[in-house]
Amino acid sequence: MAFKQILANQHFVFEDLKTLLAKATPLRSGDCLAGIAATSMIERAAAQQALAELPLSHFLNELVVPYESDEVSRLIIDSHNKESFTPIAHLTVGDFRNYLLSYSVTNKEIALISEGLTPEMVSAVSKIMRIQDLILVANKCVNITKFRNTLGLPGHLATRLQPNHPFDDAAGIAASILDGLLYGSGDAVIGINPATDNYQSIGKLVHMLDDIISHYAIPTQACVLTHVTTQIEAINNQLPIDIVFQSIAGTQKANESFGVSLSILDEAYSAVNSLNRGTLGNNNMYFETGQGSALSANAHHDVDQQTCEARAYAVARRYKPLLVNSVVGFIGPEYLYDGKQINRAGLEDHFCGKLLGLPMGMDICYTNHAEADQDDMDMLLTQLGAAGVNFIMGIPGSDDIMLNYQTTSFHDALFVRQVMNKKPAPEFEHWLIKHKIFNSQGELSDQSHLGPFADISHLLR
Amino acid sequence: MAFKQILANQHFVFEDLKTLLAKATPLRSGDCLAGIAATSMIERAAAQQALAELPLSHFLNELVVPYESDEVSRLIIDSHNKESFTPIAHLTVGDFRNYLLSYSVTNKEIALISEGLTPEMVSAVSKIMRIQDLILVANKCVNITKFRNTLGLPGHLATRLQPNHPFDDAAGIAASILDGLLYGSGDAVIGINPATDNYQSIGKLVHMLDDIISHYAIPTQACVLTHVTTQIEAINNQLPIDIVFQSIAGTQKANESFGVSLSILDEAYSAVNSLNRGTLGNNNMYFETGQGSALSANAHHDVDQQTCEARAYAVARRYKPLLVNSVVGFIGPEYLYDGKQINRAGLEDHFCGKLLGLPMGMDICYTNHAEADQDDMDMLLTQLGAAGVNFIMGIPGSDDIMLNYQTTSFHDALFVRQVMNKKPAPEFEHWLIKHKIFNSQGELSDQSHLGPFADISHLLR
Amino acid sequence: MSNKSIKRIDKQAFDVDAWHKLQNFTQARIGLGRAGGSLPTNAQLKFNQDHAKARDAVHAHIDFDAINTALKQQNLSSIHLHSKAKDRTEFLQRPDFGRQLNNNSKEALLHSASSHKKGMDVAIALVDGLSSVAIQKYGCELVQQLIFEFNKLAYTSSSIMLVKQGRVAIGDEIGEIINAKSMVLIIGERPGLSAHDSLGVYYTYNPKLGLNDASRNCISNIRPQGMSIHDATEKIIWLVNQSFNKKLSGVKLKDTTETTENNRSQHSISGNFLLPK
Amino acid sequence: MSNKSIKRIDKQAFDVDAWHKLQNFTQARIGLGRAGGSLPTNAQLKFNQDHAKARDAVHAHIDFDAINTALKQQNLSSIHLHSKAKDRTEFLQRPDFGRQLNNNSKEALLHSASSHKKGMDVAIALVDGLSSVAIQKYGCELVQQLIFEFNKLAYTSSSIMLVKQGRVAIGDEIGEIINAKSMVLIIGERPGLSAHDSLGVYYTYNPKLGLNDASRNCISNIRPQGMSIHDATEKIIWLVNQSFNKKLSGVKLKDTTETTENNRSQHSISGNFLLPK
Ligand code: B12
Ligand code: B12
Repeated sequence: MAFKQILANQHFVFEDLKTLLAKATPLRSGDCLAGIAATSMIERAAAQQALAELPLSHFLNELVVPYESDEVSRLIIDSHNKESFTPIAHLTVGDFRNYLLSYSVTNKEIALISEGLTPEMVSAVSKIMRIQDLILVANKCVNITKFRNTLGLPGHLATRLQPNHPFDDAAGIAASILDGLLYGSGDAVIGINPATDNYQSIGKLVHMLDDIISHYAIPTQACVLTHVTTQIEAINNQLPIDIVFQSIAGTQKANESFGVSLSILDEAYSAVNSLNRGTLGNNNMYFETGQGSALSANAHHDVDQQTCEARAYAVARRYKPLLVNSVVGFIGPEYLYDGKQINRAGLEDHFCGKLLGLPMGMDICYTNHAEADQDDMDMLLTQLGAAGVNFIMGIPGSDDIMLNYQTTSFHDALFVRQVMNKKPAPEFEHWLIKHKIFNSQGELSDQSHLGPFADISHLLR
Repeated sequence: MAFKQILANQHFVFEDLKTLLAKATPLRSGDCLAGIAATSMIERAAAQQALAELPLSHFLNELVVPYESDEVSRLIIDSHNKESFTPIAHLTVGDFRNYLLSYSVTNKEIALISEGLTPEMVSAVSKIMRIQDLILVANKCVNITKFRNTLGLPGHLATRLQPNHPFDDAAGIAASILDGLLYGSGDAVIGINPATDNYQSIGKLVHMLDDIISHYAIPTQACVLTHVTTQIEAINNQLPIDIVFQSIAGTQKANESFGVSLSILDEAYSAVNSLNRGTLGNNNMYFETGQGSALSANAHHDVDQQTCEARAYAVARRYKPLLVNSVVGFIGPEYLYDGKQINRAGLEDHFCGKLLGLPMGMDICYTNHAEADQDDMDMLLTQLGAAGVNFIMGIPGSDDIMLNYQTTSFHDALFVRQVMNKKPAPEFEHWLIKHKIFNSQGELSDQSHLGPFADISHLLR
Repeated sequence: MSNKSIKRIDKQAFDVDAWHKLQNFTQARIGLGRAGGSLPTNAQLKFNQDHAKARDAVHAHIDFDAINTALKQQNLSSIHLHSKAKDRTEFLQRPDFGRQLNNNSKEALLHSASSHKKGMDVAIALVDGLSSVAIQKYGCELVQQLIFEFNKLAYTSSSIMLVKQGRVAIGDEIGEIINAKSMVLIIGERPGLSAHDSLGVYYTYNPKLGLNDASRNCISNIRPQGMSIHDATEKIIWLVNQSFNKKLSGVKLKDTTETTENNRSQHSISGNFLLPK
Repeated sequence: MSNKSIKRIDKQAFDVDAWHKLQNFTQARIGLGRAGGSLPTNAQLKFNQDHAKARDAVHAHIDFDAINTALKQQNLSSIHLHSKAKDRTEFLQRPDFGRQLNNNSKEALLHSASSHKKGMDVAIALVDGLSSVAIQKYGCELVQQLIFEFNKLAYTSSSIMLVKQGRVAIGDEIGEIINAKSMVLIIGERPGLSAHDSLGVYYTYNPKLGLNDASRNCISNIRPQGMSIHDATEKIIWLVNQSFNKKLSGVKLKDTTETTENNRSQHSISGNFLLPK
């Protein structure tokens, strides 16, 4: 369907829904690269107006990627909950924004409609929202998940401890884990990106994390972020895998370029469910996403990168994951040019994921080829803190020496916790306080900080 | 004195303190325009290293603008409190940053050293701070002031209601005031920028504000932001002036281009003190500042614009003002090019002012010739909320139809209050609740919102 | 999960302000309503649209030839001048260039000045500044009314200086070169979200290089929804008269004229309606 | 106010971590200490300096002539190729251009291919990617070791393709044109804050236009502080052998080789020292 809009004496025609969505998107390099972005501010404003006037029900009739040729589209339509949609079926995108902002709409109301929302609806409404709206509404959403601890409670902020090492050296990884734990990091997960995909060395890492968590009785979970098929194999071989990770994208073709499909993910899900290693709950999948991956694989079908991203969340929610995060500035400037675009994208991703019911965290990050720096990260960090993000990354000194990018450090997490009065996951916080890593105010203790590692203190001199 | 630094096999020499400060400043267009900015990231990093190693005491020996030729320099040196400085006299700029960030340093410790700090020291330490540091430390500072209400209490956020009109039409101004009050705005001050400097019409505005505040018994104060000499004249003619306003800058020459000097400000201060119209306290001056004004008047003496700005705060603190704010993005892109530069500058200004003991607010704003938009303002707003800013502006729909720029709206203030749980000045909040404008949760009431204006409701149909 | 309990949501979930009719009394964005405490969608979209337009206005080009022609029809001569800023991008980044004439313009002006050595009482300049639109729309009319009054009062005046990519302080250089006793510089104010066609007038007695803003007076917001051209003309004439008397302009020259009630509304409400009459 | 009560502040107001010696076991920025909960000044400044350097590394230019000369000394021929991205700026903004040969290169390659119609077992490419420095430093050595092994195993190999402004997928086009059975593409990984000289190898069996990353294998972090060139060579050879057996590469080809304890530390601590042995 074509959409028409007149603005500032100019006539605009947007030939179909995906064009309208793309033109309504705030400026970003990836959509320019794809040749689908608005070419002037006026055109963008016209598209936003037309989008705001579109009824939400339209999104059920016009798909951005055909049902026939894309399993993600099929998933979106087939899993759409009509009953949840009913209360908002008559609203336009613009009305929906007003609705979400209303005082009377709280987490309860949002949870009731969440399954009635498609990724495209959520993406659409985010495009007519300012950053403050993205913060305010996301902050209403409370999406709690559990494995060995409780994540996503209001007033809490968790971190993924990411102790990567360029050749997966056990001592090097152990050193980073110790550093992280002593800085109060690791409640979301201790998650290693292995440098190699060698099955043996993956297995060693799986065991190593399991040993550490059990030995120190840390109320958290482990993950080794190799390809999902390798993790399936590991589970089949009885390796102690807590949660299964995979990078996912918003179109079938993009997922294929990652070597995955819904059936592979289904297989992984049932494999990990069979292990049943969670003590408090059984959310046991972990997904990473990020704007640009579909376009990068030439698998975007002329859909804007943010809508592709929201579609990835439809994939994620099928598996009731423990953790989902966008790795927002990870790929590079060709998709998100600078700090401003990274900031906006990060808040959009967080908002869309939360609205779709996901336990959203964020990898607040940038690469050295992007126009961004630590100040940009501090901005996004502060805003996501205000928006109630479930978890962020924790890396020694912000520097991932294997993936070659900068994300949030252990210190960064302490900053948000201090300024915004946020606590770690309660079970983990209890562990930190018990081991005198944190004092009761959530500050690092003054004393020698060796906490549970006092036994090995002779090694550290 | 010249400063040397080696970095990445390059030798850098910074010929004097003002050069070192300029080169250490995060990138901004104004310093590039002045030809004093670092020309590479490496040079900037080298300057920051050298600056961090500089003892604070050096700043008392080398001035950026000569004592002999500049009354602001004289003010800085002559009012320096040696006793307050003693405890930190042996620290370098880098140590000082660590000190400020320490858990043990709270508002109490900062207040004790504040008078020992010069603007240049404060500017220097801000240059080696990330945004999160600027937020964290500013948030420690509590600078409370009083006139008819209490401003700057932790957990509170006030607004200046700014009902400007392009020809100072009383009905137009009244309409904006009504709108603002019914949105809970106006506790910092109801402050009009008059379109004209005609003495008669200034007088009318002064009376109009006084009448409204008395008639509705609003616990707030009024200000008409004409030139200070006009306000002195008005006070001499017994006009009911609450607080006196003036734009100020950081060098004598820049202030001269504004038609002011310390002696004129002294005169204004003693004039307004004589009126003694405050009920809770007697802070009765209001200053606005902003990076770039000295350079714009070619009065910057090759000092970077942020250091010039901090020097303006030395002028301000002489008068124990009720309100001080930088109008951060007001002048244009030649001084702060885009949202990123505006964000950083806003947080620097707020930090420097707070550290120097001032009741800092912020005019979070941009012009239409700058590369910025509402998203940038939302970012700064959220960060300043986290940093504990004393007050922000409140304007109908963010659009100042007389000054031609965009600042925060009444709605924006409600956003921060809602998401960060901030309250208006207590006396004003009490008034809002009494008139059922706010309910007890600080939300706007559901009913018809005419509150105290019910009497004139027939006019509004 | 059963959603039986969920009701259809009221489309007007957001509140309209009871006083939105007051919008008639000001261009300010009052009575916008709210969704929770936030701006409702309509107002937000309108804002974005106006921002897009205002951004365009900054970059609009001025057609000084058309102005020249219009002035000629009133027997007014004009001189085309250009600042050192070569285009809009440079103008925005280099205000210092906008304050100086480029070499060609300077020479042309020196040349023309040497033929009128005595100078004149008032120089008049139309400068694009940040809003070409404002100068294009109202520049000629203001000049015309001014010249009419100057003639009545027997002030001699200059050719109209048409300055491209100029800032306020460029009037100092121009005034000094042509030996003007005073300078009435009419400039496009920066475009606002609602008003992108506003004129400002900066008046300087005895203009010369090196002055600062403390020695000027300003009349601003000249446009249909702000100060009328008629009122602006009156104020300028007052300034010229006063400054010639006191031999100065700027902070020390205060506008103390009586104001008439500036009531333009055709509505029942006027003045400070918040108080009982 | 009397400040008598204020004591001089301890210069070491910030804490040093008791475990900072563990820095010997990883390049990761551990044991940085803290001021309150924040990064101490030294660590922060160091970070800024490293960021400045990493930004420079992205823009460093590659000297393929030097590489060419070095290869010649080992009797290895090479071909200079260039992607469609004309310079660094375009390379960064247009990854699609980085994935395609420009017309000249394509023609040159077609020409050279037509003279070796049979193709070869393995094509080898050195591609600047995001780190010229990495290719410049270690590219030749890796190629040399590979060729040595290929010769031993009697795999035929191509001239070395030296590709400027290239991305991983450009190997598909090259491989298809020269009719290679497999492609070993050695590329500069994006520069990190600590490691700006890291090589990645992307291996594709039966390279041809239109493949995606699921059909490649990757070996990454090849640099002195990461995987050694020796280990990388072994892995590549394993991949080539396996892929020629299974007639595929990518997700379905899993590296199942036994690993030897990769212990390089000369220190008392090794392995997972957090647990009792
Ligand atoms: C950027 C990146 C990505 C991006 C790629 C998108 C893009 N446009 O750049 C995204 C986020 C999509 C990604 C995804 C994955 N990646 Co990756 N990625 C990287 C990273 C950080 C940088 C690569 C680089 O600099 N390339 C050089 C530039 C110049 O080339 P380019 O043409 O611009 O980039 C291409 C390649 O990077 C390729 N690519 C990226 N990752 C992978 C992984 C594999 C197995 C393959 C074959 C190709 C590939 O995709 C890009 C577009 O074609 C490296 C780490 C490192 N230090 O190098 C890891 C790395 C290569 N990725 C890795 C992995 C495991 C994955 C995933 C399989 C994770 C998962 N479980 O899903 C997925 C899926 C990969 C796939 N088959 O497509 C591993 C590979 C380990 C190994 N030895 O096999 C690495 C080494 C990181 C790690 N140790 O975890 N990745
Ligand atoms: C930008 C601005 C400023 C900036 C100027 C710096 C800069 N580089 O631009 C700053 C913040 C420093 C400023 C300060 C003040 N300003 Co002012 N400013 C403006 C504004 C918003 C836009 C001007 C514009 O578009 N100029 C056009 C561009 C193209 O010219 P420009 O060469 O780039 O800019 C020059 C002029 O704007 C000039 N200027 C700016 N303000 C003033 C005020 C006076 C009285 C004079 C003579 C000159 C002047 O300074 C600039 C550099 O030379 C106008 C409002 C409007 N709608 O126009 C108010 C306005 C002109 N300012 C006003 C006032 C009152 C002041 C102050 C006196 C406030 C105070 N109490 O201290 C001070 C000091 C002015 C002085 N003598 O220097 C009034 C003037 C009222 C009147 N009729 O006299 C206006 C109309 C706003 C208002 N109603 O409050 N201002």
